[in-house]
Amino acid sequence: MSMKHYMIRVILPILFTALPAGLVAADSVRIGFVTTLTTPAGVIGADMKNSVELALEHIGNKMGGLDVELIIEDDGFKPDIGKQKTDKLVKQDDVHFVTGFIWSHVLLASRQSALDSGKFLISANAGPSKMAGVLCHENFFSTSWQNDQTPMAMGAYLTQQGIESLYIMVPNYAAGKDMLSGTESTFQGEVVGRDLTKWGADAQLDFSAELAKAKASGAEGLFVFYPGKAGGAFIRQYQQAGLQDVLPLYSVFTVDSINLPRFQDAGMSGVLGSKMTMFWSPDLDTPGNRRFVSAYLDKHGKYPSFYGAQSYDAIMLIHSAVEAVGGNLDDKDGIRAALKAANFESVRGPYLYGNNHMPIQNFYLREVVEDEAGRWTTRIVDTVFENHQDPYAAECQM
Amino acid sequence: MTRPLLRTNGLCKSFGGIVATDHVELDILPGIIHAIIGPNGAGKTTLIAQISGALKPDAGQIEFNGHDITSLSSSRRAQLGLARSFQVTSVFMPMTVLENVMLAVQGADGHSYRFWRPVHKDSEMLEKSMGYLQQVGLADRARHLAAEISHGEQRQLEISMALAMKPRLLLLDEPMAGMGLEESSRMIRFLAKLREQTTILLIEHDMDAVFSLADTLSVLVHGSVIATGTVKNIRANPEVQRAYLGEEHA
Amino acid sequence: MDWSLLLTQLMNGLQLGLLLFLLASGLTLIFGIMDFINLSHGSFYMIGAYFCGSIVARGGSFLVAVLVALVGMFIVGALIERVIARRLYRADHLDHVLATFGLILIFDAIVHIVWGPSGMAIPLPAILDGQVTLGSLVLPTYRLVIISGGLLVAAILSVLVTRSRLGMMIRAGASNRTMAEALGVNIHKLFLIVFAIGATMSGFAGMLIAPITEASIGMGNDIIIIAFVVVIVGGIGSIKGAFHASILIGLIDTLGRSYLDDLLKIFMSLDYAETAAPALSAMLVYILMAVVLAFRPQGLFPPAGIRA
Amino acid sequence: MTAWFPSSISGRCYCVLLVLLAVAPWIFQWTDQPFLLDLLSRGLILAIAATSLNLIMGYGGMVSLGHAAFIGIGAYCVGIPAYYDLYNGWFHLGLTIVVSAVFALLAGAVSLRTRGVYFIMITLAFSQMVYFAFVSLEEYGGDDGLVIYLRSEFPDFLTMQGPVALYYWIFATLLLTLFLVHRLVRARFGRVIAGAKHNEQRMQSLGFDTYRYRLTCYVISGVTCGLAGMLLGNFTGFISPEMMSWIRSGELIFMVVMGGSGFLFGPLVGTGAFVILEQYLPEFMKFLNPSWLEYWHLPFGLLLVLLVLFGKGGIHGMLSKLDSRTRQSDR
Repeated sequence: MSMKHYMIRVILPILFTALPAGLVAADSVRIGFVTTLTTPAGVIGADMKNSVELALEHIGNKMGGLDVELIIEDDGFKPDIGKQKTDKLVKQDDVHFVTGFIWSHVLLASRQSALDSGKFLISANAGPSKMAGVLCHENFFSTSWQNDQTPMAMGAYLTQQGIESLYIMVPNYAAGKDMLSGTESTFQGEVVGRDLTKWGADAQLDFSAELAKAKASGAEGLFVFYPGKAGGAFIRQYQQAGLQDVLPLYSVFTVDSINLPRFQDAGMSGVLGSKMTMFWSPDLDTPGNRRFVSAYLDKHGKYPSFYGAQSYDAIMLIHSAVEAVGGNLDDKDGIRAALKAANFESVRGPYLYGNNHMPIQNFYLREVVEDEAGRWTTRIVDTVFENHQDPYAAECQM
Repeated sequence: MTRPLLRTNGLCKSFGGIVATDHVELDILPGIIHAIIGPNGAGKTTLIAQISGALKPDAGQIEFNGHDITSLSSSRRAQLGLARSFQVTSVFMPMTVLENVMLAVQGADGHSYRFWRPVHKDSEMLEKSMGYLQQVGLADRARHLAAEISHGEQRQLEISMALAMKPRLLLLDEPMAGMGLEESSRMIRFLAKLREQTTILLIEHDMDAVFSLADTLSVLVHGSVIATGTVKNIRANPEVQRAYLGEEHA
Repeated sequence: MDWSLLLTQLMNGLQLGLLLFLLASGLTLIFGIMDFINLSHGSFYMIGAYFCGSIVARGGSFLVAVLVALVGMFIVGALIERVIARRLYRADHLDHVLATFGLILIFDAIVHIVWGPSGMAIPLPAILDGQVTLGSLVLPTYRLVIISGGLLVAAILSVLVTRSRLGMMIRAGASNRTMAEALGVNIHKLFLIVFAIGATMSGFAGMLIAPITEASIGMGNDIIIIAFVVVIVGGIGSIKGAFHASILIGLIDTLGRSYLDDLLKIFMSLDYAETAAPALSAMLVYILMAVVLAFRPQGLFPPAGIRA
Repeated sequence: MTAWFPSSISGRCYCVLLVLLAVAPWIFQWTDQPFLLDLLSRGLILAIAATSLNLIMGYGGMVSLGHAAFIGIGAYCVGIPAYYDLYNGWFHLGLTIVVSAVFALLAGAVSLRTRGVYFIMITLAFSQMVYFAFVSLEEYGGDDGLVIYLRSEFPDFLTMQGPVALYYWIFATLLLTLFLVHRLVRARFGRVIAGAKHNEQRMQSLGFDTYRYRLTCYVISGVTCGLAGMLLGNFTGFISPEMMSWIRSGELIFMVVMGGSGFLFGPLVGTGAFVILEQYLPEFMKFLNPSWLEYWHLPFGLLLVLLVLFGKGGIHGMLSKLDSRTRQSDR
């Protein structure tokens, strides 16, 4: 942003004498990206930001012949700030697409601001079930998944394997409960115990009590969902409690490319061989994914996470739509139809959008392994679901 | 015989192992100045605190005007007509002198659940408050912050606040503490006049003041009252001389 | 009832309690002696963890890392006292809250800049990473290390406070600052030492916990509120109170998490109990504090000389 | 002695400020800056909450680290009825007032047995309890929060629909709150509260049952803050427990202190400064260097520390220094 731009867009509005927003140049595609850059969750935002920037490099920062202007905003992990940033993107920067969003509550709070003003809203992670169901909208798309799908895949896999008893630990918040119910809906053995641990501002990171209970329960497997820094804390304690031999670990969204390098640095070998389900893996053999992962590895020296993969896809999806209308951003119907077609090289391979604009996609079983270069990563061992659609699609009146 | 305005009955209070008040029986008759004297640590302030309600006694009763007030809070007692001044000056420093007295007038008026009318537009209250300030000779200081006036003036303010409560019994805890000679004698003259308005229970170290003001004297030693009587009686009491005056003047 | 499980949970509660004590003891002294509310006390917890982690990452052994980091924490604490905290003692509590919240933001941002956003896992030497079997009880070795480390510091602190000259000054300062000054205690020096010791202990707690939970930005902000609860429940300025309250709250929190759902299932439906139990167990410590404050506002073990 | 048409510089500033706020929607419409109206709306809602906190904290010496709980309660009083398709605004308003008053009465009755730092901690405890209670209420979204599809419905002449109408609701509520506080602190009731802040024992000896007065004050403040929450629920169209975490209560304290605790316009000015910093400091960092965006907490924290060390009395205090004629009548 040049000094002049800065004057026009930042300082002058403060002085209440700004130029009308309509004067902002119309010859660029403006994309607003809302994520979390501060607070401990900033690590996720950083990975998403890296991936978005990579995507823009790959398309030469052009869409349909127009320059792309990316505006990144920090929601600070707070729903009302997320809404405020979205308002700013929509009303002041007059972006064409709003994307990003790690957290359900931030997306729910920002949803109306983006959609009411006729913008396209593309979630690169958050997927509250309401927005796949009753709150679905013609201009809302997702490049992620529904919370239930991944644990449902896990439950199905465990049933396939003949596991008869399972102990479940999840944090006590909406997503945690989704993971719990998702697993239980497809797992046909007995759930011998479940713990909902404290989450939020002073989340519980000491799981010794629960692990002791899990061990005492005599279950054949332990299913957990601990996103973010809780994941590291959990794995370490799982290992220290010496459970890897007696209570095999099955997880969702707990072990990822963000924390695996740290686990490796800390020698937490207990995580090697643990299994999880996911719609994607760095080793997934699709043209889009090969390009994304190898470029990311070259540039940042580590594997991208699924947050990054989804963010990369979000930009690529927008790219495909803008290309399809030849850069005519006023052709909303054309853009919408092109988005819905999802005609681009997704990192997950080709996929379809359901009526609710959630991807219909495969779910894989992945395992933590060491790659040829000695880096810990995940590798696909099996496909659990093929072209799986989320269970809320039926609730969507679209 | 006149009924006492205040009567304490077997009042006891101890802190840890230290007995501060030991079965104190006290009758304060209306219309007089009753002084309590005693060496340092005799338990005078503790006694005042129990009478005013700031401290709960361990045992015993306090009767005020024929009613048992032992279990009442200090604010209830104040509403019944028991006003006090503090040993350590405790006027409201960030407020003006006038505002200080106005608070006391408000207190005497009963409840203050009046949310709308600004007090500084309440001319009746302003007049009343100025009246009390005139009485103690602080009228010209009315608009000054309490923190700005001299220590002696603050003591006077303290008393005028107590008076604004229209008390039946005024508890004065060392009103002359920290005052200069001239200020003290002005205060003595003032208190002497007050006798016509209200009953006073006075705690004071300044013996000249006590002897010139008090109608009745009680001597407190180690938490118990060893003698009560007129100034003349007490001066002549050998036990008092031994226990108290001897110590003090040795 | 599974007795070995209960025993394990008791050990876990004890461990949490001891960690809380390491934080709360410094907090309560700083609070009691300087009358200073330090919200950023939890930042020392974070910095300690990162110091220790960095040294281990450069090939130091865990033990050496802890020792070096402890010295580092003392210096950081002393520095913060000299540069910022000292200027704030005379301000009111409101200003303390404001300024130390600002400090939290600053510390978090500095850690973000220096160590990046992704946190840091700290490997343990193999000897500490295993588990010990005591009869039917299997415990992670490192848990025992934390417990013994915490108890050791508690013991040292109690000897320091009750036996040494410094301890005498600390006690005098905690119960009556003016009197301590009158006794010829060099208040400035005392404040500096107390603050630095507090920072060191907070950092030590961070070093102990980091191999379990990883070092992460803002890790201290999660625990500082509970540490304040400990200080209040124990009585401001009281080391003994902080100790008892820490253990109490550690046990209540751990046992609440483990057994509250079973307890609730006795008199409500399963679904209801599973929803209510986590909420209630999260509230337990706050309920405890509210009850203590309502009935014993000066805390359970106020330091001698403070009368309510 | 009133602050409404003052002769002082700071007083005039505030008068101009209020006039500007009154015409702000026109200015923004004219300059085509709809986002600034959103920003201002949120700022004024927080200013109402901060003003309510100022009543107990600045005037009454009761520092609450749990005031955000009332914002949450007010917002859920819109959100939960809306969840059941009840959009009647009068019902929302009534419910907000009743629920905030009851919670303030219960929490206050216990909390006001303590003073000073103990009061800070016990108010924190109560707000944490409310926080965890709403986190566990899965029916109403739990941690994910609750979407409020439609705004509270009022008769046409009082409608909240549309950004400008909502803005004037907020502005009117703010004016009412400011006026209420202005009258309250100068009335007999307010004098008792002020007296109890400085010396509670003395007030008792003057016959005031200070506990009851403080409790009344706490309830008034709680209800006012609840109203701010009701407006926030309508403004955001969303409510989650995160909005009542202790950090949010802390932010309210900062707004009051930043502007000038115990001054009528302090919270308004402080909230303005806070919201502007929160929105434009990241922008500014991004402008300096695009990769510095994530470090904007650093200058923000520095500002807070410097404010405490050198900015006694907050922004109002600095304004007052300009103003040699300011007497302490604007207390």
